[in-house]
Order: sequence, then structure tokens, then C-alpha cells
Amino acid sequence: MLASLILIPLAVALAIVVLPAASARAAALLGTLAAAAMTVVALVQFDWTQGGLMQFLTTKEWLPSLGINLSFGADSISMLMIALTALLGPICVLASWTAITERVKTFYAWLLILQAAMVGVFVARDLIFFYICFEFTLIPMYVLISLYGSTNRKRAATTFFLYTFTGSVITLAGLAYVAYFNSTLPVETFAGAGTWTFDIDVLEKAAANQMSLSQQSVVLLALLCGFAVKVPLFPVHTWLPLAHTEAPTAGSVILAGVLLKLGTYGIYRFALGYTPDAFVYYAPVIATLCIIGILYGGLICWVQTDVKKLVAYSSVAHLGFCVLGLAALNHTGIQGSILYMINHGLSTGALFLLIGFMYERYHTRNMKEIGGLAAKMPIWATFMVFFVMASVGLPGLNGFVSEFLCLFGTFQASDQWSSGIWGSEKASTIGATVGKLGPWYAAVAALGVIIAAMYLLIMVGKVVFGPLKEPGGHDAHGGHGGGHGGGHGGGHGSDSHTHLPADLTAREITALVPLALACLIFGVYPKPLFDALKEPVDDTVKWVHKIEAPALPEGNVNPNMIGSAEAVTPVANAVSNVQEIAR
Amino acid sequence: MLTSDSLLTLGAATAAKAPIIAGDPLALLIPAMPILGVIICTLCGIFGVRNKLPAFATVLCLAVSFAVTAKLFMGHDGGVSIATGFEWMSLAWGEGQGQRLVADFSLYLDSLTILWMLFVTGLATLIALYASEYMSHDVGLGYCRFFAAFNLFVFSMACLVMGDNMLLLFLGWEGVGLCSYLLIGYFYKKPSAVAAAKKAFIMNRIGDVGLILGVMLTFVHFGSIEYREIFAACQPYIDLAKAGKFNEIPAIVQLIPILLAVGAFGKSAQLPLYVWLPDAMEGPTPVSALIHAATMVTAGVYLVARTYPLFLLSEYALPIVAWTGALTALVAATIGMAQFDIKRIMAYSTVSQLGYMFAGLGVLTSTGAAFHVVTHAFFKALLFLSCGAIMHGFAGQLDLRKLSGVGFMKGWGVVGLGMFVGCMNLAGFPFTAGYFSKDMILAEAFVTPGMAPIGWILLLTAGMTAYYTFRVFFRVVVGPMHYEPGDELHHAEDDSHGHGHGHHDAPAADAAHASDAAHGHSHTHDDHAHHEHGHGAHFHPHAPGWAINTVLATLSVLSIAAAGLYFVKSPYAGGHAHGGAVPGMVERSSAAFETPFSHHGAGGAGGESHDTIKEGGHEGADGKAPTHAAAGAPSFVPTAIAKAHGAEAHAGSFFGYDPHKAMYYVSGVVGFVGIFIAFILHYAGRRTAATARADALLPAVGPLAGWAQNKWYVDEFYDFLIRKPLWFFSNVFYIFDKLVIDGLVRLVGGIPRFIGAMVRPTQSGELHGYAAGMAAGVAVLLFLVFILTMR
Amino acid sequence: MIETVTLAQAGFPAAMHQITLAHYLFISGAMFMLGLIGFLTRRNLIITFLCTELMFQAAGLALVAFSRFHMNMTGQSFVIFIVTVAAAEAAMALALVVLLFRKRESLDAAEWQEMKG
Amino acid sequence: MDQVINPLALYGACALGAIGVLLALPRRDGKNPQILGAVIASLAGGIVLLAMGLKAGGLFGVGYSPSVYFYVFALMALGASLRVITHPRPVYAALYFVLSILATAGLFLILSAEFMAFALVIVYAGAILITYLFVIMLATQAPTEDLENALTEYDTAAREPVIATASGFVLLAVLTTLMFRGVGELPKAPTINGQSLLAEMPRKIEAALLASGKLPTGAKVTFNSDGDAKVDFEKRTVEIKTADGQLQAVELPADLSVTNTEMVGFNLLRDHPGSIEIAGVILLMAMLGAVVLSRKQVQLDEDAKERHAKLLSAEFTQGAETNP
Repeated sequence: MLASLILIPLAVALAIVVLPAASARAAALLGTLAAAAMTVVALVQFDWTQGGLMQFLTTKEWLPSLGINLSFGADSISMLMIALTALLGPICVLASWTAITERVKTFYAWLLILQAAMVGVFVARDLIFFYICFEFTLIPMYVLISLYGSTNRKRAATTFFLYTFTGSVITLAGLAYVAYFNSTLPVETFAGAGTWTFDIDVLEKAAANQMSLSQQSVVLLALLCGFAVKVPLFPVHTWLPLAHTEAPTAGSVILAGVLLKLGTYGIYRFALGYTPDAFVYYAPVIATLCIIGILYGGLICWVQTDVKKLVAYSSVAHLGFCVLGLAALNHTGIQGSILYMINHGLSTGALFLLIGFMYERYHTRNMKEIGGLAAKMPIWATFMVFFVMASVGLPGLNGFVSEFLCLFGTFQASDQWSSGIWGSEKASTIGATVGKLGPWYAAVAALGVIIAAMYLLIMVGKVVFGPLKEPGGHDAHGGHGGGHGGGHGGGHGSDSHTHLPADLTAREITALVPLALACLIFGVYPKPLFDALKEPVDDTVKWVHKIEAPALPEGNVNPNMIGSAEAVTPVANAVSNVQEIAR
Repeated sequence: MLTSDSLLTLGAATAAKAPIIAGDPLALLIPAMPILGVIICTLCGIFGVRNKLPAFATVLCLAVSFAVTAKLFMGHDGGVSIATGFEWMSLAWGEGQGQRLVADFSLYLDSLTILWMLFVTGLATLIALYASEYMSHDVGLGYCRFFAAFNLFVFSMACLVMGDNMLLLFLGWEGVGLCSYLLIGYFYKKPSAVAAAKKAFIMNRIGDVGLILGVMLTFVHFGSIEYREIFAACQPYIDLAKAGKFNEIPAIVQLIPILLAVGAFGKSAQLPLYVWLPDAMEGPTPVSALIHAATMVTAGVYLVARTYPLFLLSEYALPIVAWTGALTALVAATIGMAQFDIKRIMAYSTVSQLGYMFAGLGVLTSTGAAFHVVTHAFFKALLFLSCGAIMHGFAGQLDLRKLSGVGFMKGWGVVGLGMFVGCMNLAGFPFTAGYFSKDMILAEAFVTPGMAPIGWILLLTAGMTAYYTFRVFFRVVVGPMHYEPGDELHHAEDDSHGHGHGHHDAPAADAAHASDAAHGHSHTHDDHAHHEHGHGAHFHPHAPGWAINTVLATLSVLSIAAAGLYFVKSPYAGGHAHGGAVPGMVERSSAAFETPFSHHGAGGAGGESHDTIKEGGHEGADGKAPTHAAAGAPSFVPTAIAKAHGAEAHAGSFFGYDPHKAMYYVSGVVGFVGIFIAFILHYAGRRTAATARADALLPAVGPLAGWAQNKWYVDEFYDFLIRKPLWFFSNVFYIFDKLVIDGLVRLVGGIPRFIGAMVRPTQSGELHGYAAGMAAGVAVLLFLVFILTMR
Repeated sequence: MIETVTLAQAGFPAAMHQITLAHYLFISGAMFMLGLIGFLTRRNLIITFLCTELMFQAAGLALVAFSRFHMNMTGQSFVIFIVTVAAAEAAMALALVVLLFRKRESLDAAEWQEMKG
Repeated sequence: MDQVINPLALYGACALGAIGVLLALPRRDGKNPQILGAVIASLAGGIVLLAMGLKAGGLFGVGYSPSVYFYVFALMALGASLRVITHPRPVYAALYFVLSILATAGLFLILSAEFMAFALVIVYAGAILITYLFVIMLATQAPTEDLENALTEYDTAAREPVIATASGFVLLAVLTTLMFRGVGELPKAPTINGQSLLAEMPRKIEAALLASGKLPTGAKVTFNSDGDAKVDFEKRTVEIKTADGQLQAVELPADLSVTNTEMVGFNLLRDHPGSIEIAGVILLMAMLGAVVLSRKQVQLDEDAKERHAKLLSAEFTQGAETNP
């Protein structure tokens, strides 16, 4: 089931290479739609009542002598991220329909390979497989940026690649250390200890339960080196604006929609899973970085003139909220953070799409050259305002749900609530949770909400509203009112090869509508998501805070990450296999 | 190992859950109908409907909402009920209290809610009708856009008012902000409109952050954000507050209302966040009337009234509210006196009146504040719509120096009358609705101990209000007939004309407008720019049509009739009649000083429970006397006041008289004086539209008039103090980002590059060079082995 | 002293009777070294490649000698592969040489310094 | 090492050889001591071989003709190699290379690797070197009439001969020292019974038995489950099944042995089948690559164009001068 989600895009990528170039985009569309359909099947088959349980578990031996397996499995969080990936797939193809005219086969093939790799990250239950997929996302992205990007693409691609690669190599070292650590444990510690294995669950137990705080801290630092770059957190974010600005539309959408989430997903899975003690200890530091990112990124957005760069920097701010929620380490925060991953993918992805559509028509993204497009492109403008509002965090749209929960989680998470200036013992703060953040963090981070409204609305005010201004002297005074129908519009530039109508085409609208619907539905009725995430997030919170669940027959085995006694079996089997092989 | 409960949650679950009384599910129609309207308007937009269908669909939908509200009102027994919708943001992370965040889409129905919804839906229906004519020049996409946003606004307002939890309120809160943004920026080609919309949204956001932090704090402390649970949970604190033991109420609790107040100040345009509201007049006039005068801006008042029990818990919250309100009232009135744009004058008067309402809340007359909200909603809507009719008819002319005697022109009688009724109300002319509601607040300011300065400020403001209101009236409605057409804003805004030079290729579809819009003038907002264009002579103002006139007439009647509310008895069984129907409704809700659950426990039997409210209260001899229904007050006011209050039931006085009685006369006189000054300065002896006697006085006040006209330079002050530094820092950050952070990264990346550059010359590119290097390397390695293995 | 292995087993005539492995290795080494010197000193591209073939041969000789020494046929199998690689290399290299010659009309290796750093 | 050769002798010979090779390398200036160099180099090689032969005691041993052949082939190989790297004319160098291959093939024969010997001759001398010759013909400038014997500059001038020779001979000295030092410590070679392969060739056994008449008519060699003949190597017998189904052991013919070719074949195809495939693919790729590369139409760069233009104009002017 899960393997097919990886294999379908790969197979289609192969087919695209073989087929003639003319049919490449149709094949890509069909392929992504097939993957999406398969994802729907998986979503239906998934048992949502047991969201915390790793389902569809399959394990195949790969390199038994090293304890490496091909093992897949997904809990509800993985499923949601897969769904997001599958949704963005066809949308990216649609968005590139006319934008990509050269080396079409290469483009779509890499796009599909990228999708396969991203799904692989979310379904991997083996560390090495995870890492391979994690790294393999770089190559397609590198190709997409360096071949199909804007003027400065080479540098952007190289920066992107080196930046993220350098970070994740350190992550690999950290993960390898965990595997090594596990192999040095006495065999009787728990099932799977003392063997050379890369099973995520086994290593999680080894790292979280057996490592000392200092060991965990080192591992956490190593993990953050890779994941924080990917997210990106504050001091290591400079690759993002460059990469986003230079990437083709589809690349930007994927980058914002899913690739950045690999970082947060990694932090959730590994930083919280493997190094809970260290994460709890360093949560204030991480939260501070997030908050700096929120304010700093937001303020930088303000002075941008390139629309795409603005949205890119806004990702820095937004992802700050996301990781802030994780650092809160309570139910609300983590749930909000996971929802943020999805919601940011939807709304920012859509914004990049819209900017891409605009760029395809005007060949500029400079806010000084372009403005008042609402007059020319009312549908585009409507979508733009809609997604900007989703991005700003307007209640009723998806952004609010996650943003509020992240902030709220941060607000709650303080051990100081029952002491100090907040009150006496009499002040029953029954809504608070343990944690090291608290209201000050939330209050400062909330300023980011104001700043977000500021820069996004200024952008809207310049690009969407205001007097019509088009590059190349074609402003309103030149006599181009709204009366031009289709056929004229975008192609003012001499190099224009696209003959797009002034406003969005049916294809482009088709690409946007699913995102808009998702934004609206998740904003108005997020309950299914809450229900789906409740169990895994509860488990994570208990795991992080080392709360013993009611006694289980497995003894020391933590039920959270595996789900229940039945689910232990395949993992344990895999482990025993590994043990036998190792001897 | 800790157990789940003790670790995840600090503190223990205590309060029991308040009972839920299921409300009439019909109530869900109230927000649902506007959503239907949004859908219809959107579909109209998609299918390119080019008639007034969206408008009439909107009117119909809103009328149904209003009818449902009225039905609820009829069948309401004064109790609290909750109409359950669906789960919105509800998640739980434990079993105990405080481990469930419940924010469902459910409606909280009590008298306050119904009161608010009555005038919101009612006014919205009327104004939609008005707008159907007012916006007729935009029939088509713009029309659909307008009415979709209009519907969305009513929906948001319904969520705001009727939501049974603070998060749903926040949804409505931001939702109205969005609609306000969209509607202010309706004429999106006008940079000033776009800027105003942006400003409104951002300013509101600042308040919203305060609000949302308040919501969070509420949850952290009370473990819930549902009103009924909060009110139930804060009962013990109210007892403490009654006893004046504020130091026993935790600081965290006392902080909640202050945070909420920040939100209220933002939405209701109070100091220091009021600057967006006057700019918001860039929107179409119906929007100004509905959103920026009657309904949305009173959301702050609603919030304070709704969470009044929380406000009573803080020593400082209500005084802050009172002082903010009073100062806002005064500042806005001074600015209003110096403006020339009549719509702006109305805007500042709105700010000023909102200040009144806050002051009322602050001086413990939530009933008076609510009453003022209702009366103000009617007469201010009337005023705005009248201004809008003038603006519509005179091609966007709003300068009171260029219009005169409008009320006597042919076909403008209803407008003139509407202006008159509105001005009378706003000025507080005796026996108008505005007079009664204003008096309630004024009197209570003098009654409440320590709040007398506020009373004086408000009294001064009342006089100024009367002056600037009638300044408009005397300049515009009466006097010698004269007009200069405006710059035809709404034509310039039309899609087909771009910014003026578009007439030579005006598309056929808009030919109807193209014919009377063929002027090559600029679209700037310059007040003096139009004589030269020479089209004034050809201009004929078009008098309002049936829809506008009907609405104006209806509103005039309603504004006058609103005074009657003061004399009508409370609609609820067992209710008392102090202050009339509106206060009667208010005090059955949380805006009174008891939580509704404390005396409506099982609903219904409210008769005797009112004793708690009236306890210690002023015994108004007759029903007309504006008794402070809030007379439980003294025990609720902050400690300082309470101490001064001592055993006295009634400390405040107005020169020894009972303020309630005195105010009748005093405010009446003040109103008269204001009107009289306006008459002298702006009507008597005025021959032209442009000048009046008042101009002669200008040198006397020195630069003050200019400063006031420039809004005391508050915008510039903010710009200098906040925006400029932030902008500077943003630029610094960007440069920092590019140079330092990216630079550091590149420096690290540059080290290998440098090393590479150093050793690069060794790569000669010659085949033999490499081969020789390889051979030499092997030789060296082997030689090393040779040396090392030598024995 | 190296054991002069008696290769009395069937199939192996006793040829390595007194000629030791060292003899062959010396020949191989000397040949390799000559190839190397040629590779380094000659500037004609064809000769250069010829020299690499010489080195290949030297390696092949050593392999066969060791194969004989250990009586393991894999050594000889590897010579097959060496010949294969040599052939492939020759084909490619010569094609390149032709290409390069057409471009510059010269076989001087020093003409080609494009990889200069 | 001392048992193989005296180190001093070795190093001395290396130094001598280096001088010889250095002298033998082609030079620009007319003073061409190539012959002297060749002699010195041969001397050096001869010294080493002589020394080693003396140590082994086999050079002048009686009745060991293979030893003589070894020295002959060795000298031929080294001499030809020296000529390959020193001859200024590529064609001759290639031909000398053929000679060195033939000598090497001879050495292979002495090592009883007859398959390899012939394979080497066929593939190298027959195929590869012919290609070289073709390319040499193809890629050599046509000699102009007046300078028929002129050599190109890059063929006549060795590049940094001193350094190359020095490093080469240092390498050789160190290498041989290490080799001689190391091989002595090799473990004793495992004796693999080449005969064991016999079991895998039941048909061959059957044919040999038939030829020697030891196989009754209708009898067949029996197989085990792997398809191997049931050979008892101790007794040198093989199990056969007579026509009437009786099993009996038959002695193998004395001359029945496994040839070198068979052994190589088994080794290649049984032990390294994948490598064979890969080698085939490599060859195919090389072929394709060669085709692609040499097909490509080359754009002449500026220098070449200029040269061509000059050449053409020279011809033209010549023609113009001669015509009238």
C-alpha cells in the first residue's frame, strides 16, 4: 500500500523518460492523479480510530548485514502529510503546464521522483531509508531550480544544496551515533537493544530511555543541524528566500508545501522522539530562535519588493510558529504545529502558485513595476486575497486554527503559572500545562501576527489593489482598460511565448480550487483533523514528559509509538531477524 | 513517575459545570442566512449577473435573519440558552477540567445577544436596501463583491455577538475586520482607500492580539472559554470583589479584562487605536453607516458588556475603560469640530460617541452604554446614510464649504429631514433618544464615586458634539442654496475608466456610464480642484430614489421612536422598568453585575432575583428617572472607590443635587448652548456656502484649529514613533540578513574555496603533470613503506 | 629463499623449476616502469596510450605469474579482464585521439590544457 | 632478499638502467646517444637477471632449457619495451610493442598459461595494435615532399626525461625491494587439485575412456545430483554404469588431465559469470563510445582554421606561380 505510493510516481517518472516529450505533461498529470487516487484509497483504508498506531507496516530485508531494512508504516500524522504531498502533486503539474516549455521530460520526471522521495520520508520506518529519502529530495529540487529557475538560479540551487546537505550530514552522524549507541547496550535492556539495527522504534527507545541528558543534547544538536536548516529556523534560513525566489513555480510550491515540512516532521519524529529530555531542556532556546525568526522574518518581509521573496521570508516567520508549537511540548502546541505543517503547505503553496501565474503573464515580480491587478485579473485577485487571509490567520480559514493552537500551546506551557507574578496558590491555573515557555513567549510571538497582517496586506495593497500598473509602459494611462478580453493580456514582453488570457484559465483555477476548499474546510470544520491527531499527539506528549501509561504487558516497551501489543509483533519480529543475522 | 493528571495540568479542577439549556435551533438561521447570501452573491459573480439580483437576495436573506431574531425576541423569557451548532475548535488532552478546549459553533442566546442582533440584522436589512440603489452604478462584478462582503459581515457579526465562547467571538471579531477591510477597500483603485483598508485591518489586529491573549489567559485560569463556564467560575471572585478584597483576587484574573479591553479599544476605535476609523470613510457610505457607525465598532462595547463579570474583578480595568472612553470622546470631538468633510465629521463623532459608551461602561452603567449603542446605531446610521445620499447626488461632494441649503432643494426633503432628526439626536436635544441615553451615562458618571472628572469631560464633549453636529446641519442642509459637484468618485472607481484617461476606449458594456463620465480629470482628493474643469455648470444633482428615501424615512422614524424605548417596560416577566426596555434587556444578561447563572439558575424565575441587582440602588421615584440599575455598583468598583464610598449608598452628587435629575436640565442646556453657538457662527447671516462667521474666529484660537484639523498630528506621531523606527529596523534586519548571516555562511563556504584557490596553480591541466604526480605519489608511498618496514 | 614450488601436479609441466616468481616479478616491474617512464616522457598521445598498454601487460604478466605461483586460475581470468579493459580503453582513447587530432592537427599532449585550474 | 639478489647489485643496476634509459630517450638535438643508452640499459637488465640467475643457480644448469627461454624472452620483452618508449616514430614504436607482446606471450607459455599466451597474441597483437597502427596512420600529418623523414617536434623531444626516469627507477628499486622482501614471507601456496575439475567434465572422461577402450560398449559415466561424474581421486577411478544397469568403478587413463584452457574456462564461466557479462557490456559501451566520438564533426578552432587557410593559400599561390 505505502510502497505503491512511492512506486507509482517512480514508475511514471520512468515512463516519462521513455515516452515522447509531447506526452510528458499528460503522463505526469495522470501519474500524480493516480498517486492521489492511491492516496485516497490509503486514507480510506487507514484506521483513523487508531491514529497513533503505525499502520500498513511492512518490512523487507534490504541490507541485513547492516541491520537495514526497507520498512514502511504510517500513523495519522504521516498519512496527513502524504495526503498533502499527493494533493500538491497534480497541482504542481497543472501549474507548470504552460510555464515549462523546454526540457519538459526532465522536468516532470524529476518532479515525480521528488514526490516519491517525499512520500518515502513520511512512510519510512527505517532510519537509513528515511535518511536516503530525506536526502534524495535534494537532487530533484536542485535540478528543478538550476534548470528551470530564474536568472540567479545556479547560485540559488548550489546554495540550497550545500546548505541543506551540510546540515543533514551532521544529522546522519547523530542518527548513526544513536544506532551505535543502541548496539552497545546490553541485549537484555529491551527488545532490539544490543544489535546493529536502524529500526526507528527500537532506536527511539534506546535514545530516549537509555541516553544521558548530555548524550541526548549532542544528538539533539546534530539532529537540529539538519532539520533546522530544512525548516528553516532563524540563523540558518538564508538559503530559503534565494531558493524560493529562483525556483520555478512548481518548485516553490513543493518547497514551501512539503519540503520545509520535512524539517518540522523530522523534529517531531526524531528530536521529540529520540531526545525528549534534551528537547525539554532546550525548549526555551529553540522557542527563542523561533520567536526571533517570527519577528525578524516578518519585518524583513516588510521591506521586500519582490513578491516571491516576501512570501519566502514569510515562510521563515510562519515556520517559526510551527516549531514554536512543537517547543511548547503540550497537546495544543504539538497539534497546532502539525496542523500548521499542513495549513502552511496549503496557503503558502497557493500563494506561490498565484505569484507564478502572475509571473507567467508579466515576467516580473517586482512590486514597484506591477500593481492593481484586481482590475485586470479579478479571479486571480479574489484567490490572492483569500489565500493571503488564510496566511494571515483569519479565523474561519485554516491558518487560524493552527496559529492559535501554536500560540495557545506556548501560552499554556509554563511551570510559572502557579507562582510569581501570575498569582498565588489561590490562582488555580487549571488550563496550564507543564513547560518552560509561557505567556511572555506567546505575547512576543503574537506580535508576529500583527506583522504578518502588515506585510501581507501591504503586498496585497500594492499588487492586487491600487491603480493598475503593468510593466513595459502598459499601465492604465496607455489606454488599456479592463475591456480587453482573452487573447491579450500577459504577453507584453518581447520574449513572451505564452498566450495566456488576462485572467486565470480554467486549468489554473482547477489547480487553485482544491487548495481553497481545503483551506476553508479545515478552517471551519477542523474536527476530523483534531480527532485524527489526538492519539499520536497524546502519545508524544506522554513520551516527551515520560508519563507512564497504565501498565501494559510489555513492561518497559513504550506503547505510544507502537500503538498496542499487536503492533509490537512485526517490529519485534524484524528485530529478532536482525539479531539472528547479526550473529 | 508522575501521573498523567498531576503533570499535565497545574492546579486542580474545581468548579462544577454550569447547566446548559438548549436554545431554539432556529437561531442558527441567523448566521446561516447571510452565508446563504454570500453564496448567492458569489454565484452571481461567477455567472456574471448584471442586475440587482445580489442586492435583493441580500435584503431577503437579512430580512429572514431579522425575522428570526424578532421571533426569538418575542419568545424570549430572559434566560440563557445555547443553540448548539457543530464542533469547531474542540480538542481535549485529558479528562479533567481545563484539559478540554471547547470552542464549538454554538450560539449563546440571552437578552444582550438578542438586543444586539435585533439592531444589527434590522439595520443591515435596511442598509442593504439602501445600498441596492446607492451601489447601482456598479452593477455587475463589483455589486456582487459588495454584497458578498456585506453578507459576510452580517454573518461575522452574528458570530461575534451570538458565539457562546470567546473563540467564536474572535472569529466574528476578525471576520468583521476582514469585511471592513474588503469594504473600505471596495474602491480598490484608489490608493487612499487601499491604504485606509490596510490601516483599519492592521490597527484592529493590534487590538486583536490583546484580545486573543486575553482569551488564552481566560482559558488558562478558568479552564474554559465558554461564557457560561467562565461566568460560573468567576462567581467566587465576584463575592470577593463585592467585599472589596481585590488583593485576594489573583493578578492573573485581574489582567484578563485589561487584555480584553485592548481588543475592545482596537475594534471600537478608542485611544490610542482610533486613527483607523476616520480613514475608513473611504469605503462606500452604506458600509460606513453599517460597519463603521452602527454595528462593528460597537463590538468593543459588546465585548466589555458581555464579559462584564470579568471586568468587575479587576481593580483597574473599569477605570481604564472609563478614562480611555472619556478622553477619546473629548479628543475626537475636538477634531470633529475642525473638519470640513462631513463624512469625516460623522466619523469623528462616531469615535466620540463610542468614547461615551466606553465611559458609560467604565462608570458602571453597562445599561446606559448599551442603550446608547442602540440609539446611536439608529441615528448615526441615519446621519451617514443622509450624508451618503448627498455624496451620491452631488458626485462625491462632501465638503461643507461647497454645499448649502441641500434640504430645500427639489427631491431632497427626506434627506434634509433625516439629517435634522439625526443631528437632533446626536446633539442630545431634549426628548430625543440620544438625549436619554447620553443622560444615563452622564448621570452615572457623577454618581459613581471618583468618576466626577469623567462626568465633566463628557459634559464638555456633549456641548462640543452639539456644536459640530449643527455646524454640519446649518452649513449643509439649510441656508442659501449652493452646490459644487464633487470629483465623481464612484465614476472614477468604475472598472471601465481606469484613472481618468480611459474615456477614449471605454468598453461598450459600460457605455451608459461612459457618457457622463467623459472627463479627463484627475482622481485626486483635492477639494479645490474642480472649478477649472468647467463641468460644474452642466452638473445636475440627482436626488435620491425610492429605496434611499424609504430607508431614510424609516430610520428617521426609528430614531425618534428609539426614545420611546426609554419609557417601555422591560419585556421580561418580573422585570423592572428602570431605564426602559434596553437596560431591561441588558441587565438580564452578563452585562449586569451578577452572572446570569447566579440569578437565572434554572431560567425563568427572575422576579425576585432582581433584588440582588437593585440592592442598595437608587430608588428612582418614578419610572422615568434614570435609575442606575447598576446600583449594586459601589461594592463592585475598585478598592479605592469602595473605600471612599464607605457605608454611603450613594456618594456622587452634582453640586448637591441628585445627578440623575440634574442631568436632565444640565445636558439639555449644554446641548442648547452648542446648537446656539453653531447657529450664530454658521447660519446667522451666512450668504455663501464657503464662509461663515466662524472663520472670523479662527485667529482667536490660534494654531489650535489647524492642529485639530490635522487631527492633532496623531497619525504623523505614530508614523514617526512606530512605523518609521520599525521600517528602519526592518531595513537594518534585511541588510543584516544579507550581509552578516548570509555573509557568515558564505564565509564558512568560502574557506574551502580559498584553499582551492591556493592550490589551484598545481593543476597545470597537462596530462603528464598529473601522471608524474601520481607516479611520484606512489613512489613516495612505497618509499614510506620501505622505510617503515626496514629492519 | 623462496620455495621453488614443485609443480608436479598434473597439468603443470615443471617449468618454473629454477626460475622463481621473483624473476617474473622483476620482469613485470621493469616493464611497468618502462611503460611509466614512457608515459611520462613521451608527448605523442598515441605513444602515451601505447605506454599504458605496456603497463597493462606488465600487470598481466605479474598476474599470470602469481596465478601460476598460487595455482589459482582467477589470476588468469583477470588477465582476460585486463585485456578487455585494455581493448575498451584503446577503442575509446583512440577515438578521442582521432577527435583531438582533427581539432588541433597535432598529437601533442601539451596542446590540451583545458583542465588547467 | 639477499637470497634473490644482492641489494647493492639491484640498486646499482637500477641506477645504471636509469642512465641507460635516460640516454636512450629521444632528443631534439642531433647528438643522439640512443644506441649507447640502449646498450647501458640492456646491460643493467642483464646484470639483474644474471645476478638472480646466479642466485637461483639455474642459468647455467644443465637440461633446463625453459630457463634459457625465460631469459631470452625476458630480454626480448624488456628490450622491445625500451624501444617502444624511445623510438621517435610511432609506427616503429607500435611494431616494437608487438614484439614485446610476443615476448610476453612466450613468458606466458613458460608459465604454462598457453591460453593466455595465445589470447594475448590474438587480441593484442592482432586486434588492438592494428587499431593503433590505423590511428597512427590516420593521425599523422602527411609528410611534405622536402621533409620526408621529418619528425614532429613532440615525437623527438622527451618531456622532462631526468625526473621521469629517476622517479621511475626509484619506483622500480623500491618496488622490487619490497617484492623480494615480501614474497619470501608468503604462506605456502595451497595445493589445489586441478584434477578435481575432472569430475565436472563427465563427457570428457567418457571420451577419454572410450578412446583408451576402457569403457564397455553402452556404458555411461554416472552423475551425481550436480551433474558431476563420480570420480574417486584417491584411486583415480570413475564410476560408470554399464548397459545392464550395473555400477562399476573404472580406472581413469593416465594421460587424462585438465588443460589450462579448461581451467581458465571453468574459472571464468563458473566463478566469474557476472564479470564476464560486465566485461562484455564494457566492450559494447567502448565500441559505442568510439563510434559516437569519432563520428562527431569537429569544429576547427581558430588556430587550426588559420593553419588550414595558410596551407590552402600556399597551395594556391604555388599553383598560381607554377601555372603561368
